[in-house]
Amino acid sequence: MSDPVPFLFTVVLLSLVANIGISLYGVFTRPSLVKKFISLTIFSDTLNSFAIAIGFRRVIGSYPSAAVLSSLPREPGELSAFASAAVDPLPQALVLTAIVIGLAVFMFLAGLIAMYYRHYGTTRMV
Amino acid sequence: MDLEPLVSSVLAALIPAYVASFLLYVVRVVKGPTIPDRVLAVDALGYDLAAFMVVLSVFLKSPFMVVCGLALALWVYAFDIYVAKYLEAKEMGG
Amino acid sequence: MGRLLGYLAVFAMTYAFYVVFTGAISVFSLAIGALMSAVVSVVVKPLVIPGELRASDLARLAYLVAYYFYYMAVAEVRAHAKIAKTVLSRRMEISPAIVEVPYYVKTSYGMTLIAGSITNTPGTVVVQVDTERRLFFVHWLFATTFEPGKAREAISVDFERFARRIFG
Amino acid sequence: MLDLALVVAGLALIAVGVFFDFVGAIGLLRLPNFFTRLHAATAGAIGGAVVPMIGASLVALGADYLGPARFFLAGAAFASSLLLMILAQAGSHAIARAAYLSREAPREPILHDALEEGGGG
Amino acid sequence: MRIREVVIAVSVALVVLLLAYVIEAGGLGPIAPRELRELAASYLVNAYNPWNVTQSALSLEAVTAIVWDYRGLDTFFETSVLFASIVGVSLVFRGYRERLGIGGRGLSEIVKTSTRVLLPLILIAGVSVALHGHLTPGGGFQGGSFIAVLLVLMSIVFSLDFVVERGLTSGRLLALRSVGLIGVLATSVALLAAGLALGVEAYIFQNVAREGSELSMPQWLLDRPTGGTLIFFNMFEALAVAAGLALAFLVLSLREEEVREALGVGEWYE
Amino acid sequence: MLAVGLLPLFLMGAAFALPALSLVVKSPRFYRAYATAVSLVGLLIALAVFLETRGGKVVTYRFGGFRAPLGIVYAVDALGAVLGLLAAFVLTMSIVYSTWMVRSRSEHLYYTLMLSLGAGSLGCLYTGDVFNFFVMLEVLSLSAYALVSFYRDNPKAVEASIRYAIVGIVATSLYLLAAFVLYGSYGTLNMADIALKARNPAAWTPYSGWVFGDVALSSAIAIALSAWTFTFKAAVFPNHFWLPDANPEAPTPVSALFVAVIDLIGAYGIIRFLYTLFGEGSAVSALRYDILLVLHVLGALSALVGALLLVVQTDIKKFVAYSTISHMGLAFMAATTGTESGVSAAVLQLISNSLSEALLFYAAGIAIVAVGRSIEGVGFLRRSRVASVAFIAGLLNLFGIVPVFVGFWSKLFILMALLEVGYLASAVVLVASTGISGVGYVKLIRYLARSSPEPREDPRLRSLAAPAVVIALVTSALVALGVAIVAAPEIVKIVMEAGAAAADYASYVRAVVGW
Amino acid sequence: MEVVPISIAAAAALLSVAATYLAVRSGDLLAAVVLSAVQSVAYALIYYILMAPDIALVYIPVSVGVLPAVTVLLIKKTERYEV
Repeated sequence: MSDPVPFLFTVVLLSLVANIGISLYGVFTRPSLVKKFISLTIFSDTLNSFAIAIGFRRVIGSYPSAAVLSSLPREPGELSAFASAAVDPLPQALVLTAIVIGLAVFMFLAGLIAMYYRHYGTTRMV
Repeated sequence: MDLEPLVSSVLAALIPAYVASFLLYVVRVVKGPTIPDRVLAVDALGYDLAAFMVVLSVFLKSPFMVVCGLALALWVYAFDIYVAKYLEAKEMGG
Repeated sequence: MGRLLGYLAVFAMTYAFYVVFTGAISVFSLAIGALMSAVVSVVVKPLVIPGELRASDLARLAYLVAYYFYYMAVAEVRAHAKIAKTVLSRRMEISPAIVEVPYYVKTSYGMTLIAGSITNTPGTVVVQVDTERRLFFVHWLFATTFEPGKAREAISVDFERFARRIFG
Repeated sequence: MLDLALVVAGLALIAVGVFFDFVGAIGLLRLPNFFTRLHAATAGAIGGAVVPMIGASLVALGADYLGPARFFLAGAAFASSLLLMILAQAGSHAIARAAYLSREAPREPILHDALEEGGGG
Repeated sequence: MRIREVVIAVSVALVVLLLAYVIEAGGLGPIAPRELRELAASYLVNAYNPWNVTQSALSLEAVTAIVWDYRGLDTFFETSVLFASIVGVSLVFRGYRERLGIGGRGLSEIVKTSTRVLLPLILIAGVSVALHGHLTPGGGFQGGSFIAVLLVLMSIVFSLDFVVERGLTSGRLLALRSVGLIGVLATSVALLAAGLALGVEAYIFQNVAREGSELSMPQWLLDRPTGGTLIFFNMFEALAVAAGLALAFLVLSLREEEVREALGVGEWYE
Repeated sequence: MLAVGLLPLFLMGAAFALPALSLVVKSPRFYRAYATAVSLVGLLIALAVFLETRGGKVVTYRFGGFRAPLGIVYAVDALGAVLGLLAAFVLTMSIVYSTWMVRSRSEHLYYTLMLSLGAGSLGCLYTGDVFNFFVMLEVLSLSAYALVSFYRDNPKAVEASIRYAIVGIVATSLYLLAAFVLYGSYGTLNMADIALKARNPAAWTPYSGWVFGDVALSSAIAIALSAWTFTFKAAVFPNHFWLPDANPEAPTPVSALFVAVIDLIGAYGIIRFLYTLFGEGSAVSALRYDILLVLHVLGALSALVGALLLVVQTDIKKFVAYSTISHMGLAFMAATTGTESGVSAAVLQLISNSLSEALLFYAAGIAIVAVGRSIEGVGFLRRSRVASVAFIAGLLNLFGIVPVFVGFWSKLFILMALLEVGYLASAVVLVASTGISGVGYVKLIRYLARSSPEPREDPRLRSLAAPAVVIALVTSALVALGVAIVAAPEIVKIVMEAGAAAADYASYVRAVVGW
Repeated sequence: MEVVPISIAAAAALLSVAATYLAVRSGDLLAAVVLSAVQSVAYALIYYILMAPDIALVYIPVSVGVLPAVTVLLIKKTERYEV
């Protein structure tokens, strides 16, 4: 095998896909609401990691850089050099949004679960 | 003297050792047997991973990434405190 | 005056940390940092330094730097060597025990400095602290004595000397 | 020349950090109970994390190929190491105390338990 | 229930296999490609581009530029999801009042003192991450969540009583959060309002001069670019997020006595 | 056009301000007046947007002044505008109704969530960006979860909210995954850009360039994932369970929003994805008919299941929920015929369904306040002439055999659309579900004729002005629409325009990315 | 050059699968929280290696700082063992 990077990257992607499966299984089969909660957080994190993996790219000769200019550019040529070495910033921006949204939803869900326990005295829900 | 190859090659040799020790930490997380044991292992794993991130940012030549290490160290500590409070107190707000 | 000094101390600590943390070399960063450190120090001063502060207190903080070097160069090296030797030896010779270690500093910062130093050297961990009787309960991996006085000799006497100079 | 010295010293510190990572990990696996493992974890945190952070900061100061942002790296790494000194001890103490008070973790083997006898609250 | 579990397992496995197939067959493009999507390249080139200001956000950091400028609308509504969630939490726990004197000693003295020392350091780190959002990685949400976790940590280390006594009541947090949110809103329509007042064309979420609109936010502060609206967005977002998350956690961690007081106080059904 | 961009932002900004105002003003009257005023302004803006889109125009607004794939663009065609007007109307009606019905110590939080729900639904209908659609969907969903648990002292409300939330989070996350997959292969998130490149994979647009991966494969999986989300939102057969669970526990005006607005978003998403984005001649055209067929069968099943379960309900709110499921199934059947007339019929069905189900809730709400949720309680409505007339009108409209109501025409159009493509079995399903649900409607009318249990004392019953106004307005809207179809075919043109706009990807693309 | 970081990412991904599996299977919810923290840390490392510092910076506070706090709080308020 001449180039191991695609293989290793496939391992990353497939592990994430496996995580999607495991956590979804946890959401739908475990009876405890808290366990469902934990599984849901893992599920949404995994989707986000998936998007980040989509945005990765390789650069010939070195490792790609983050989508941050390290100093003020003095000529337009520096910008195209930057664009040819940096990873895709758009999935990162999307994932940032998605993480915050997930956090918001989970905060609210936690409040609901606490209230559920006060009413029923258990966290089981079939 | 050119420093870049020196740094890169030494770090490339050290990084697998780091990863190996992380895997050993994870063995303790999985084995338990008690919650404090697991938390302790996560704790050590988190701190070392923070240091590892700092080292990686030298290795990958991307200085801005170093902040992640600080963040990880801080919030692993917070995680510690949460579990400690859980074990110790009657209520989390108490 | 004492209160103002307290604010100044918090501001100095915050701003120093900020400058080191951001590696600030631009005027923009330095200016924003100064402004924000001022805001932060005003907000948190009552929590960080509840009482008043004298000018001589600030001078004593210089010892903290000296202590840092002593601690990293001597105490940590000694403790790390010992734990490494034990862990990597075939049969680990350990004698774990929880011993009482008295301390005599008065401020909570001094107490925390000692306790932190004890915990941060592998081989000793503060498990519980009794602030009324001024006792640490230290889990000691290589216990040689169970007597409080002697344990203090073995564990914390060096740290305490510095702590008394720094925080009183 | 100074650059080279800084880089070599930094790399040496990083190597020491790797060694203590191993010590911490093996100690965490081999030692018999939670309270003894605490010491191994401390070795992992101080020797394995604070020391390489200082090392990385030295390397960054010396390695001028990183550009002007290396001061950022060096400063942040050093600041992280300072913070870690505070965090590690507080975290270890908190979890040890919680484990002791909640009786979650077994204390044996232990030769002498002053806390049990002295009855510290 | 066995059948249900089997059905679930099979359908989950199907989804997983489908996804794996799409990845392997190149549905998302080649794995770990060498070239970049053209849109990403446009963002990277335009994020800081003083030679083409009408397409640029003037931010050194491309992610912050996308988050708050190119896709500012998304982020605005993301903030409002967080807002709705906090409103929802306080709706579920409505009628509560934080009370003092229920007790709680917090953790040990050593942890308390260490946290006291950490307090200004983490705060300034959070502020720095937020305000350098357009220069280095970070931004309003990152900085705000630093501060929020600090507040959470305080309420756990020192106990809720201590925090509330020092003035971190839910009323104040609500006010702080409102200031942040209204700041975000005001920043997003600032140039539109200016445009309407001056009678010229302007856009919602406008940052600097765009095609058809000459209005622009201040672009430089001392020797660094401010990214126009970005620095304001980051500042207000940090405030809103820190106060909002802390408020939600405060409400969630109310002690049982306090919650029971709020429950069953004769709200009308139906 | 500025109004398009401003509308969701305006509603959300008003929601931001309400908790802040609550620190200053403590009067519930003020909150009610504030929410009503805000929603009325929103309704006016939606009306302006609707008028602007007449004649097949696509109105766009570029946020931040960026061109299409670079920034987010709102693109409103006739379909989005009609449904947006409908959503804004029902939202306003529900808020006015709430000023009478909802009494709580935290009314400002209630109205805040109502306004953010409105902002979310209008944003969904107006947006021209796949990811922005997800964000708006989350705004909508989170407000909905919170509103279901509004009566948190009722254990069932909390349980229903948790069930709804857990499955809802999974559903919206799958849509998120679909958006990521679309970005991965198309390299763009703009709907118009995707629509163009799905038809013509060789197309090049400024900023986003060419497609990146295997378009056909990723489009197929994106459709599969998002269809799951949309059928969930629209409460279509295998994912219908949340509606009868969540709906009865929510406050009545919120239930009206559930059946009238959230369902609408699901159906809109399906139409938008399967006609505008991946319509005829697109990358998935080989698979498209299979997908349409599956959704068609699901719609038919849901029409039958809803109608069958409706008959046996004894809870008025569940009754209306199942009736919604049945009628949404019909709308799905029409929307998945693959023809423009089918989509037009679906739009008309959505309008008729939303208005009349909401009307049933508004009318029954009075009985629910007085007697309770039992189906026998509707007898109470005889005491209010407006309510009883409106209730009968709503039922007849849903039954759909009286030509004065729009419900008749929508079912007729659906039947014609089904026959046009030769789906005879589906036509039979339509007739059968109408017949079965008719049994239930007749049963309800008979309960209306009987006397109800003794009403309880409730201060709200002293003045019924607000609900009467709402009910009268919605009823007259229903009747006016029905009469207008007979008298002035103009109204049919609006619906036809909406259906045509859904399939007319070319002018959509031209308006947004200028291809 | 790029093999080293990517293989670390692969190791972290495999680790996260193990952690997720154990977290979902574990009957002790507190242990599940700890294991999901391991998963979070592994993801943070993946984000780091895939050059997403912004995401790492936002993910770590959210997923190691806030969500475990909320979950531990929930477990404290409800029950620790899944029946």
